[in-house]
Amino acid sequence: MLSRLAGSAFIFLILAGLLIAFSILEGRAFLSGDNFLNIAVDASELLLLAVGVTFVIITAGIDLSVGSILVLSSVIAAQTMVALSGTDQQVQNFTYPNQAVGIPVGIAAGLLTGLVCGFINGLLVTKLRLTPFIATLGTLGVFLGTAQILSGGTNVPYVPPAIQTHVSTRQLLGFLPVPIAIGLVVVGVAILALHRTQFGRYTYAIGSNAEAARRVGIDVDRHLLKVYTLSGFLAGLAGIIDVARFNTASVGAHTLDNLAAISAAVIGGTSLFGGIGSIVGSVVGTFIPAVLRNGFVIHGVQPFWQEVAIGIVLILAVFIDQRRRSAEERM
Amino acid sequence: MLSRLAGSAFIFLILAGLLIAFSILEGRAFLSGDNFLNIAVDASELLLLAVGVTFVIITAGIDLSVGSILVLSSVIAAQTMVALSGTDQQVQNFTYPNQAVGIPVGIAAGLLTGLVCGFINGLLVTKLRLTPFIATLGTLGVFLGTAQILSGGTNVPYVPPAIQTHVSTRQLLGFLPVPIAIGLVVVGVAILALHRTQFGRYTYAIGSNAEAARRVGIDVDRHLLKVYTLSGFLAGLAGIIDVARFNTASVGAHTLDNLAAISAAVIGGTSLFGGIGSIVGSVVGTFIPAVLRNGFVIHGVQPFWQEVAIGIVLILAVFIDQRRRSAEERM
Amino acid sequence: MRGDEAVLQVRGINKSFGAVEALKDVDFEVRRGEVTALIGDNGAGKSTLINVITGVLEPDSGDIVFEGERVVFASPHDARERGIETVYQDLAVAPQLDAVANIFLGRERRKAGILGWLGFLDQQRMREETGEQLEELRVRIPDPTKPLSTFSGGQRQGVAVARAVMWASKVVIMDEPTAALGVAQVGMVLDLVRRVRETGIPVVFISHNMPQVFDVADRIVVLRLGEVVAELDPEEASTDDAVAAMTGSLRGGERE
Amino acid sequence: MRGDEAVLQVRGINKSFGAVEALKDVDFEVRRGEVTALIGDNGAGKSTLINVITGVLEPDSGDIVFEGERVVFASPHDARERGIETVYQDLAVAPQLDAVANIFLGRERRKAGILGWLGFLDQQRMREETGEQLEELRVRIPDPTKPLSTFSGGQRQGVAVARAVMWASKVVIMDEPTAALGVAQVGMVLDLVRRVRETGIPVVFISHNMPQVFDVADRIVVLRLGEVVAELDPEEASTDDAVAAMTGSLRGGERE
Amino acid sequence: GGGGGGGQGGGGESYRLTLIVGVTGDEFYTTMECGAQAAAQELGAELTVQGPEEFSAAEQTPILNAAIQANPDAILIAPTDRTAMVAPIQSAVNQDIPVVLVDTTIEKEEIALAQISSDNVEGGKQAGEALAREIGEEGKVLVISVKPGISTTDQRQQGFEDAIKKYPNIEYLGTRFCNDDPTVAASITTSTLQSNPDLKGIFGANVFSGQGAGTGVRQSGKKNQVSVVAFDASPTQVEDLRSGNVDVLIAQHPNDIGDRGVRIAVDYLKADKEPASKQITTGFTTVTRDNLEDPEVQEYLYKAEC
Ligand SMILES: Nc1ncnc2c1ncn2[C@@H]1O[C@H](COP(=O)(O)OP(=O)(O)OP(=O)(O)O)[C@@H](O)[C@H]1O
Ligand SMILES: Nc1ncnc2c1ncn2[C@@H]1O[C@H](COP(=O)(O)OP(=O)(O)OP(=O)(O)O)[C@@H](O)[C@H]1O
Ligand SMILES: [Mg+2]
Ligand SMILES: [Mg+2]
Repeated sequence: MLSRLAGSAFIFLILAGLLIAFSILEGRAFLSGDNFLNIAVDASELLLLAVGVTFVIITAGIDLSVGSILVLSSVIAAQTMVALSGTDQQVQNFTYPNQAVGIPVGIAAGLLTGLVCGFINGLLVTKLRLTPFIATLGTLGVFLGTAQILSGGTNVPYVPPAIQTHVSTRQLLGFLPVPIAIGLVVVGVAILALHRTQFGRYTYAIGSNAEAARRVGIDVDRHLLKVYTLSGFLAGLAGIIDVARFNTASVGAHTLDNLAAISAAVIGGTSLFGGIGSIVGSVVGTFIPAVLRNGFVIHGVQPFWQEVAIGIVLILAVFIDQRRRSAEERM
Repeated sequence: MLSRLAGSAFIFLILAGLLIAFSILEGRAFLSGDNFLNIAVDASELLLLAVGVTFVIITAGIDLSVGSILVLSSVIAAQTMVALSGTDQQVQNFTYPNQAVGIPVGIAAGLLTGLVCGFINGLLVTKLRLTPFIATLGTLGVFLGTAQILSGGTNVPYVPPAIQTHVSTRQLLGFLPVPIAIGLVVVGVAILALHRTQFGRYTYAIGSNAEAARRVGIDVDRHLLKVYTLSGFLAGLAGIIDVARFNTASVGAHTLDNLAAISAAVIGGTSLFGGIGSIVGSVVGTFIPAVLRNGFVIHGVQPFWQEVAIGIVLILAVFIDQRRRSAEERM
Repeated sequence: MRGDEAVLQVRGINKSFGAVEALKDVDFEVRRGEVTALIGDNGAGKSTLINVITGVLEPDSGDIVFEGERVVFASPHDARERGIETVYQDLAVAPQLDAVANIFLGRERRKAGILGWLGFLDQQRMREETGEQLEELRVRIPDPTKPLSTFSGGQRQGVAVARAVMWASKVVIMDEPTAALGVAQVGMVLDLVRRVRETGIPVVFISHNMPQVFDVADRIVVLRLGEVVAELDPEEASTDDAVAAMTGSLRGGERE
Repeated sequence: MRGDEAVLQVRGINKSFGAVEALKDVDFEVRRGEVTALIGDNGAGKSTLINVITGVLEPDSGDIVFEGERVVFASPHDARERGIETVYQDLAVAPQLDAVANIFLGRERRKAGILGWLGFLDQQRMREETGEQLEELRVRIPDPTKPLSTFSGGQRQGVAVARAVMWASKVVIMDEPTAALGVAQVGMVLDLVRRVRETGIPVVFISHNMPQVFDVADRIVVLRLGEVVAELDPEEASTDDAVAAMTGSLRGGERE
Repeated sequence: GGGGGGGQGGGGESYRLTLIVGVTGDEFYTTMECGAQAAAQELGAELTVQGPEEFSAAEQTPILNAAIQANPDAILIAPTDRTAMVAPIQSAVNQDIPVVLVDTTIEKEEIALAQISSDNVEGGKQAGEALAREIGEEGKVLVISVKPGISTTDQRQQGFEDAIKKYPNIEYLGTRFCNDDPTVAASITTSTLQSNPDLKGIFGANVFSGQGAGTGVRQSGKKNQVSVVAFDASPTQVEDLRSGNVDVLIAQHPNDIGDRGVRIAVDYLKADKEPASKQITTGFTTVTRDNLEDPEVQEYLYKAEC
């Protein structure tokens, strides 16, 4: 377990290298608190998805539906907020007499939606014994379709702006935007849960050898149910952040979030075959592409060249990390 | 190996069931040669991708870059055709004095592009020892970015329409559109290659136990190189069909083709953990969503509901197939 | 301590895999303070019987009686709860986890207080207890905090044996625990089996090695093609009798 | 046929895994028509030595001389090309493939003519040859066209042994080929080893079972903690000598 | 703000402008980019173009944030959502970077220096009118769009629906979504022609929707029966128009939008001159085979390269 941490510490160094390179190249434009806060806020949703998906992948599963869960949760949260914060007339005039009720209930509804969606994924995987790929591919369509039906296919309008000012723009302690604070808390809890608790231990054990886990008496199905539910819940939380940041629920977006979240985990060293992975790795795996994109935009790299450059840097980063890892194993 | 074929024969029955259901529901609107030919033409590109990806997945690999290879191949094919078929002036007036040279050379260039891209993937996987997910995630960006740079991000104009009339609209034997003919040939060859030749045997062996394959003296790296090259080549071929069907290279499209192709393979029973899979399964896995989409449109199902319905049918189809499979194993 | 008191009995067990009848009407019992050897040719059904007893497989028919009470083990969890521990033939270890984690898998020690309630592991304590246990069993492994995937086959087997002995309170079942072990390690395992018996806990011992079986067993049950064909007393019967019973060339002793 | 002619020699082999020195300056040779037993405690380095000889692992230093010629086996393919066949301890079989496919893996029979040139397999012929081979070796398996994942451990081992014997033309190496086998099957494998020796092909036989070793070996090489500590003549030495050499409690015989 | 290479100073200075499009690799935006580049070159400004891979606020926001960080003298942006992009654009304005909205707009449009937009509802209306004309004001029509939740195509769809409501004999079959994949658009077309063999018209709400619709119609051999109206007028679309795969193109004026956006920004930077009108709506040109060669139509056809 120690070597695993050492491994993720190394990919951390690669990220640090990128940060230093861009800082030298771009100076204050890149190397500024503001910029880092922006990068972190922008990556916060993906970060939550990546954390959830990391647990799933360590059990040798996969969750393709996180983007759809995010969208469905944000639609339900937004619609609940709109419905409860005032009459139709009132909200269309941007007055929200009941928003003190509407916003918290909306948030709760969104989180609950994520939880339920994840639970459904878990049921499909454990009760119907579907391969996780198929189960979550199916629910990807079902959840997104449901979100489109509920919203009529358009972004949800008239969301009380208070959620933006209270959640997304609000800065804790005078500097820490709430999405980052949420991300920090989730990452902290996830690190503890994965590396220090029985929950994490079972997650690794199931991914390493599910039959062995069953034979030592672990209730594998129950644990998987929890893991998929967790992934759904975090996607729901990301949906709330999405509503708060953009003051609407974006039905058309987030199609590529599943691949992005899985990529973050894999870049961070999580094995798609299960049993291996870390939260720190996934955090770094989330930020490597985010930092690259930010740095390239600041540097003024053409978008098409960015695609090429990000692809190459990704390959190099993981290559270096892997070499380092196998060198460590040889020691 | 027999039981494997029996397994894919069963998912075939599910597809047949869908066809019968829609035929009863919709009558001649669904059950017509024309409709089936249209479904097949529309699915032909994805079919080629799915066949290539099936080989890759059976080796316990994955290829996320097929959509990008398709686009890059089609851009290079189209640009070569335009460049060689006449002067700038001529092609902009839609006259193509040299198209007898331009079109075949363009096709060759496109196929070669696919081949080279696949080869690069193979090199990354075998020489740099990158996990296939990361290698092809990286090249996904590199190939697509290259296509965008080459084309300036727009569809390639002035492609000689002769490619459309000769390849896409042309009907062999008076009824068989060329894309379907290509699909049939590729599927036929792939079935033989996977189930009857040494190439296929090695593909299964590597996915089943790569170390064992190495120990019995199989040159695992060389074989993987071939498999990724094959997948790239088939994506290139799909790119040619794309150019022929649309008379242009569509740079912005095909972003979701990788997931669609992998899904087709997995629906058809191919295991993401390697060693298990069949071409027939992937063919069926390509057509189940295609038929569903076609049938639902004909039936007039609302688009949002379609997403939901396709997700549910997918889950049910694979569930039934799996139950059947494990029942067979128990026999 | 040894006695006729049956701790575990199975009666009339049948189990088929498709056309293969792996177990045919098998009766088998485990008695307090006794080492019962289960022997038989490859494919005789030994592991299948173990899997049925420990809840890994559901029998097609038949009963299990544990401490006088009819039980149904729906999963290995149930059997483990009752104090039945098993060294499976395929070891059932998680190769990516280290020895400490494997030994405590499903039985993790948690921290005291609120942290424990939240599921926090007491890694320190587990490491210590593992060290003690391995010491006591004289199982030598390179480093208990390295993943098992870096261990040799014999070393993994040592971990699996240590786990079973550590947790068993009622019955220990060992499916070929010595298959990959060196001479010295085999001696230690046989020693261990005897020490477990001393505490009154019965042991089911599966092996293809007749000297080992005769060395340690109080009673030998012979399976052949899914049927119990003989029960031998090691004091009276010879290795040849056992082999004859296993291969069917001769009836080595009448069934009870 | 037996003689002093060395078919394969390794000299001064060293191999470390990080801090673990698995092989220390090992000399070892395999002679024409001889069965050489390689014994040693768990973790002594037996499998590592085999892996070095067969090109699975690259030694840190040392030479391999095959048929009088210095060779470097960059991969198991090279060793196999030279006629060296191995039963690996972990079997090295593909569980999703059937017995026929596993036995012919890397050596597939192709159809005659153009089809063969295209890589088409002659499945019919491979099935027949497998049947004959298994018959001859008296290895019993349920159905050679079922995937190996449905076989018991002993049955898989039978397939691996059959494969090695079928293809070897120069040397057969068997790393614990009898570990999971029943009494009857062990007899067959030992018999097989003798028959291979009859044809002049030398066999390297690894086992923890001393009776088996003494039964079949012409020469016994003892590894301890990565070093060759003794070479014994089974006619002269006793089991106790061998155990003493393995465990280091006594020098059982001086090195050549 | 305004630091870097900017300053409100003299004429010789080169202003750094950033254009952030709605999605990269889209013909419409590429053409807008051409217009903007040409104007920038003429005015001696330096223009960098950026954009997200997906038309969504979540993807565009990080790019805008990074662009702000590079501290350009002005930003031109095609916001991907009316509501969602308000806050990110506000933060640019807060740092004294003037923002010109191009193509699309936001709820608080007053924070921008100007907005030059295509009225997509109006464009959809023109498409509806054109299709009605093509099919003789009667028969079944279908819309193929990208996917739900994209403001531009949603508005075109809405305008189209408004327009055809006026024709009692036109039966509207609804909208289908192709995920911006011409292959899917083609299969939607062929399937619909199975269930509605008497389909008369299709409106493809963007490039790939139109391209796929044309291909699907041709594949079904119903080129003469079904009219296809498509949005945008890229070279390949013009080809499709010529060859009869498509019958009408609704050309926006992206070149214009880009050109004017840059001019407004540079004027403001140079002379602190706000535009005469903060709201500029650019029009549409309906292109048919008949008017294709007219010079005033030719001017609005998109260019593949600048
Ligand atoms: N999951 C399974 N599916 C199909 N057949 C099985 C399965 N498990 C066991 N069998 C068959 O049941 C029979 C009994 O197998 P079992 O593993 O119990 O034998 P065993 O006595 O433990 O043999 P060994 O000494 O080789 O371990 C064998 O013929 C085996 O092939
Ligand atoms: N891949 C590896 N990585 C790290 N250490 C290894 C590796 N392979 C072997 N070792 C170590 O090298 C030593 C020799 O191992 P080896 O497998 O050769 O022993 P062996 O004599 O075959 O033992 P056994 O009888 O248990 O099979 C052991 O200490 C083992 O832990
Ligand atoms: Mg067994
Ligand atoms: Mg060994």
